[in-house]
Amino acid sequence: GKSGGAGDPNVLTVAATAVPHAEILEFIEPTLAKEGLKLDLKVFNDYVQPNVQVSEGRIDVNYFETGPYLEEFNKAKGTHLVPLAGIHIEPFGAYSRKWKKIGELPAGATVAIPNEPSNSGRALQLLARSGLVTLKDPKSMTATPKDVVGNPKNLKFREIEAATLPRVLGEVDMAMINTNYALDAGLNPLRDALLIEDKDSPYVNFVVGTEKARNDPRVKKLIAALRSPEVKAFIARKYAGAVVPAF
Amino acid sequence: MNGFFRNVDWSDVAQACLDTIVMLGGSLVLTIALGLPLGILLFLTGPGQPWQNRWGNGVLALLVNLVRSLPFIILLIVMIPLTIVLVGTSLGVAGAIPPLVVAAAPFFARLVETALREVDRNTVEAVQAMGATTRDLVFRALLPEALPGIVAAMTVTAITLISFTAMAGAVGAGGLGDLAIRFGYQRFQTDVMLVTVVLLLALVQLLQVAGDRLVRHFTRK
Amino acid sequence: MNGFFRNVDWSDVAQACLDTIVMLGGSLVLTIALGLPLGILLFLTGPGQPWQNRWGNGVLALLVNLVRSLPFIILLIVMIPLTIVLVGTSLGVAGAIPPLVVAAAPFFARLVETALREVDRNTVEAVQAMGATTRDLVFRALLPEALPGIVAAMTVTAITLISFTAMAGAVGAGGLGDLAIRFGYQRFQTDVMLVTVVLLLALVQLLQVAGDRLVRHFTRK
Amino acid sequence: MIRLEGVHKAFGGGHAALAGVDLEIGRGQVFGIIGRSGAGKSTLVRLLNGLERPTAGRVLIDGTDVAVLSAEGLRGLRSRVGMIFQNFGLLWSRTVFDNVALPLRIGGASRAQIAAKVPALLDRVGLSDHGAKYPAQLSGGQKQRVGIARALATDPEILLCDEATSALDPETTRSILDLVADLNRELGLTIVLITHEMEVVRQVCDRVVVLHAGRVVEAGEVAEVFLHPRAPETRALIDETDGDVQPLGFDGPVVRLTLHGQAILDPVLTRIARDTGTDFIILDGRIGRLKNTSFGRLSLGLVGGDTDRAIAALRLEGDVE
Amino acid sequence: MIRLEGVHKAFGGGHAALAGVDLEIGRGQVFGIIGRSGAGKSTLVRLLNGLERPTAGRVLIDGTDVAVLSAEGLRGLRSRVGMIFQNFGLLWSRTVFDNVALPLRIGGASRAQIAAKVPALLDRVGLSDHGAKYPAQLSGGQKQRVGIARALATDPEILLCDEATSALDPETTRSILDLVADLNRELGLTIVLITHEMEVVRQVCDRVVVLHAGRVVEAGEVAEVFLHPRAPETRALIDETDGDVQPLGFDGPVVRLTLHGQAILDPVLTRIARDTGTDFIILDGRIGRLKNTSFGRLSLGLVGGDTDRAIAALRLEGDVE
Ligand SMILES: Nc1ncnc2c1ncn2[C@@H]1O[C@H](COP(=O)(O)OP(=O)(O)OP(=O)(O)O)[C@@H](O)[C@H]1O
Ligand SMILES: Nc1ncnc2c1ncn2[C@@H]1O[C@H](COP(=O)(O)OP(=O)(O)OP(=O)(O)O)[C@@H](O)[C@H]1O
Ligand code: MET
Ligand SMILES: [Mg+2]
Ligand SMILES: [Mg+2]
Repeated sequence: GKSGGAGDPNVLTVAATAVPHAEILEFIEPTLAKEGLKLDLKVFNDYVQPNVQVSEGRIDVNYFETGPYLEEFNKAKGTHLVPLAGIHIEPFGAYSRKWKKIGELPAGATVAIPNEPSNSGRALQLLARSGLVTLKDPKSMTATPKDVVGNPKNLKFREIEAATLPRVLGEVDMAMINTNYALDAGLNPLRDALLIEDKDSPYVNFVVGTEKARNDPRVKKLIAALRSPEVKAFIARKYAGAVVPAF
Repeated sequence: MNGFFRNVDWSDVAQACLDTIVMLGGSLVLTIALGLPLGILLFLTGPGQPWQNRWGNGVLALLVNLVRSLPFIILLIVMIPLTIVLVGTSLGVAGAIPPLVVAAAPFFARLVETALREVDRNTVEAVQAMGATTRDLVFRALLPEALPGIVAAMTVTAITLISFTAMAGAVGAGGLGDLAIRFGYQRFQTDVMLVTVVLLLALVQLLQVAGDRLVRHFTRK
Repeated sequence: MNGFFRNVDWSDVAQACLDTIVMLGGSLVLTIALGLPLGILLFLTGPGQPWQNRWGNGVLALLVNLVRSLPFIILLIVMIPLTIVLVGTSLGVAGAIPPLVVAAAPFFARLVETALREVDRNTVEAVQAMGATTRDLVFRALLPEALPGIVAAMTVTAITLISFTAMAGAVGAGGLGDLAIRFGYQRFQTDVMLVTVVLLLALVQLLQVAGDRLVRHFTRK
Repeated sequence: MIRLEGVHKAFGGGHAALAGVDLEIGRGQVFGIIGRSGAGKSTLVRLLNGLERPTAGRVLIDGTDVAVLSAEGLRGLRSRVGMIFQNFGLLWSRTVFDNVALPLRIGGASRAQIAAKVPALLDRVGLSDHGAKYPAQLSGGQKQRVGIARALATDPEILLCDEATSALDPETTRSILDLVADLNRELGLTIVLITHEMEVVRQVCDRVVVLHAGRVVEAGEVAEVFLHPRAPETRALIDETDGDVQPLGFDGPVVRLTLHGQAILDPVLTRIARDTGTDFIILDGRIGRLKNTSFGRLSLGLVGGDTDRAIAALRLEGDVE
Repeated sequence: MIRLEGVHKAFGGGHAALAGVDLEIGRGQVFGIIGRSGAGKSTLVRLLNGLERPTAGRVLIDGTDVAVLSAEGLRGLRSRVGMIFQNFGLLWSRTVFDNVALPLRIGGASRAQIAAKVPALLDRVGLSDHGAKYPAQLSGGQKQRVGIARALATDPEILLCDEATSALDPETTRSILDLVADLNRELGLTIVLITHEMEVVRQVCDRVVVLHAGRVVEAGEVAEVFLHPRAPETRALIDETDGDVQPLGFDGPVVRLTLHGQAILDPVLTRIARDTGTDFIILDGRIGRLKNTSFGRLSLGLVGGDTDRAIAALRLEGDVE
């Protein structure tokens, strides 16, 4: 479809990032088709556009972002997007080639963290929770190394693009890596991670839309399909721990 | 889907090829349509040229430089409202074309300006001495004489556009470069990366060979 | 830190400026050092030229096209091992320079080739008739004669490099473009975006004006 | 028709290429400009169609100062002035045919007019076989002839020729000059002609001006200037001999005799020889035409007889030095 | 020294620029090449230093085929051959000084050698004041003189001149020819010279070849070719008259007389006039020098007396037509 917009009762436009969102959506596509709903999937490799498009009504809903990120976005852009349903968590971990345990990390070690706001905040949160640093605002989801107020080990931060992190792992003492990238790069989160988010992580990925979408029957169908046991099984099978269902 | 190319979804690759070609084709045509007049104007308003005009030239140059100084991703965003007005969407292949054109046209314009500056001054003078209007001068002398240089500039621009299309994935435009980034880079699927890179190389190679051949064909000197 | 520029951390901006300038300076010098010989070689091995060689030229062209067909981010990744060998790290400003050079050099080489093709055939012939070696021909005739075109090519390349540096943020190289993307774009801090874009524009404008002036200075025709 | 008043032209920095030139060229004249290399000839001619602007003084065409013309006015003037360039100034990207057609196209001629006119012009300059070639495929003289055909294409009122025949062989030169002379006669074309070939000036020019270091050192009717050159620069230019006054192997008295007009039809030498008993040896010289009069300039060696009377008799017929 | 054997040269597609040329040029000769525009003169000369390769036949310099030379060998040959180009071929980006210094630098001359040699060369071609200018700031003739100075810079053994003086005034031409003739005499420089100025051929050439449509139609000693041209193409080229055999206002019998060598020092006309009672009117013609002999070519009008006896007497002195 061209601009997809809300209108056709039998088509739902959904913006998503490729992994795992688009893959999960593709998995449920045949199910929805049987119910008479056609998914028009728009794959993005960027975290801003999907929200802009949804808030401007050119796309019905998106499925790519975490709650904290959405909040930050709404605040900054003055949009009123709402989380409609939490689907999964992509736990975030700390990896190293040089050190076996977090305790071995020496003073002055270099820690690579992602360079986009959502993930850099998330990386610092994980470090804070394990006591390595303290943050100016312990609740901030978008902290940057500038917000680190306590740093007993005098860690040095390098901000690197998330997908590059596994590739430069050998050059730093520790890298904070999204699980999907870790898995794709051949790291095993369960075995290799020095730190990893637990099930209480606030970083659940939501289906997001405008207030109007809340009662849209098409969206309801989508959410129902996403929160099905089939999807749960699919996630477990396909992502082997890198993605954890949140329903 | 086993063996070495197990990650490669060939229908995705085919779609990406198509997307790249559509984006390249669409944006190249428009880049030329926009950049050529802009380059001519930059040249004509420059010092010692028929429409010499410090202010006009300065403003044009500033605009061109402004666009060229914006990182492509920022240009993409800044342009969204304009893109929607122009093509009805800021998404997908259609939505990628306006920012691609805006990014590439000033670049092409600079190359055109350089090519026009190389035209033999004696030739230009002789045509002016015929009582040519600036329009005649441009269309009957400058452009034909600079044609090999302009074709070379088109080749460089086309190939640069291909590398821009890789970034157009940000608005969901797809294409080979985006496939390479999403699977090859973000998903560590070396096979997909290899396939896309080979296809991109083939496309670049094709453009370059065709461009070189045209340059040679138009070189009469 | 109040008022309109409340998000702007000026020391970050200063650092980003410095990073951009260091990346640009370092990579431009190396791009020229690498691209100029490559461009000359592309020209010399071309049809009808002194070192005419279908195979050699074909292989060079393929290499150049290969590098040009890789999306920059992929080049950045693919080059990591080489970058580490060359500069000891693939991170930060130092780690960004090798991929920047590898991305820009083939591009510059193509522009150099185009500029060399514009050199007056009569002049080249006259120098050959003096018994010039190809070395003499290149250094005493082709390069001086093509200098205005080559300087124009340097200007275009420098500005293109600036837009590449924005993408070098992927390896933590920083710079103005990266600041614009991370704060202005990803964090919606319009003030940061504005400041960085103005600074980028100033840099581009400076390069363009200096380049144009040099071109005019070297144009003796 | 064309008037220069106190024209100066200096190029940035250097000393002046033209340093105060006054001259007047009448309608329908063939006006020659001669002078040493670097004298300012090309600069002067380029002022006439506004390719250069004088640093001081005025260039008037039909009473209008070229410098004050609007862009439109300048185009109007240029469309009435054809120019043949010393360096050709052809379009490398166009065929010979298209090069010649260019001024016609600029002038708005129709396809049919071009198809009728261009082949005729190419024929006149002997390039009928070369219409489809590109300038880079032509010999030097062929390029020059393309420039000539191009300059004539729009039937200009004024033709500026900057060494238009310097790359041409004598035969081709002659045919080009005939062509130009015909146009001058038939259509009243005004021609300003720079040349280094004195033969060309003799054959086609009405008036001639001698430039030296940016100044006019001599000007006048061709016959007058060539037969009685006053400025030393003129003499140096038009001198036919190799510079030796005393030629090979003769060491008697030598006189230089200049004859013109009807005088030349008198058997001057043989008559005086018979009358005075002096024999004449023609050591060097030239007898020919100056546009439409005859002239002769001879170095004569005098042998025996009453040489004083012989010289006196020669003086009655022409100029003796 | 230079030998062409059955040389053909065709440019892609068109008919041949050279269609079977054989010729030989001896060491120390001044060898003229004349012919109409497009005859193939430039092409021929460009074969001699390998700028063009023949499509058939051989070009031998000192017995070596230019076509089989290695790149190194070709450079060696070229460093011994200076060339003055019809289109100058100067470097626009270099000053006049640096243009002239270029072949010296290429030849590996030292700074001191260059500083000594270039100013002397610029002086010889009258460009001392222009050393710091760029070619675009020069007049046509000045550019040509830069090309001349450049070609002479490395003291070549062979000098190829493609219309080297066509953009020069007669005075400058003469000084350049003197320079070239001196080099030929003093250093045994072999010179191959294309020109459209027959005067130049007369003054400096030993031998001359006439090209027409890619073929040699006449070749020989200059005096021989100029005094007794056999090919109609040669006649057309060297014909001094304006083409009219019957000049203005005379309608009696006319003969053409050609004299050369010592004959010219005889007072032929006046003696025969006295003997036969016939008066001679010189209608047209030229008396002058052919390198180191004198020659004359006159159209004579015969008036009264015994014209038959007069003609018979003329026949004893020279050639009569
Ligand atoms: N590169 C080329 N391609 C095709 N034809 C050419 C080329 N160069 C020369 N010719 C043709 O070859 C013929 C001989 O050219 P050449 O330059 O040798 O003539 P020329 O005798 O030097 O004439 P001129 O006195 O006008 O300089 C001409 O008819 C010309 O058109
Ligand atoms: N663009 C320029 N910049 C500086 N000096 C120039 C320029 N053009 C011409 N000159 C100088 O002005 C003088 C006159 O040049 P011009 O071309 O009028 O000479 P010319 O009489 O046509 O000579 P030629 O017979 O050699 O063509 C020369 O000394 C020349 O060097
Ligand atoms: N898929 C991402 C994650 O869970 C979402 C980031 S929020 C834009 O890490
Ligand atoms: Mg001139
Ligand atoms: Mg020639």
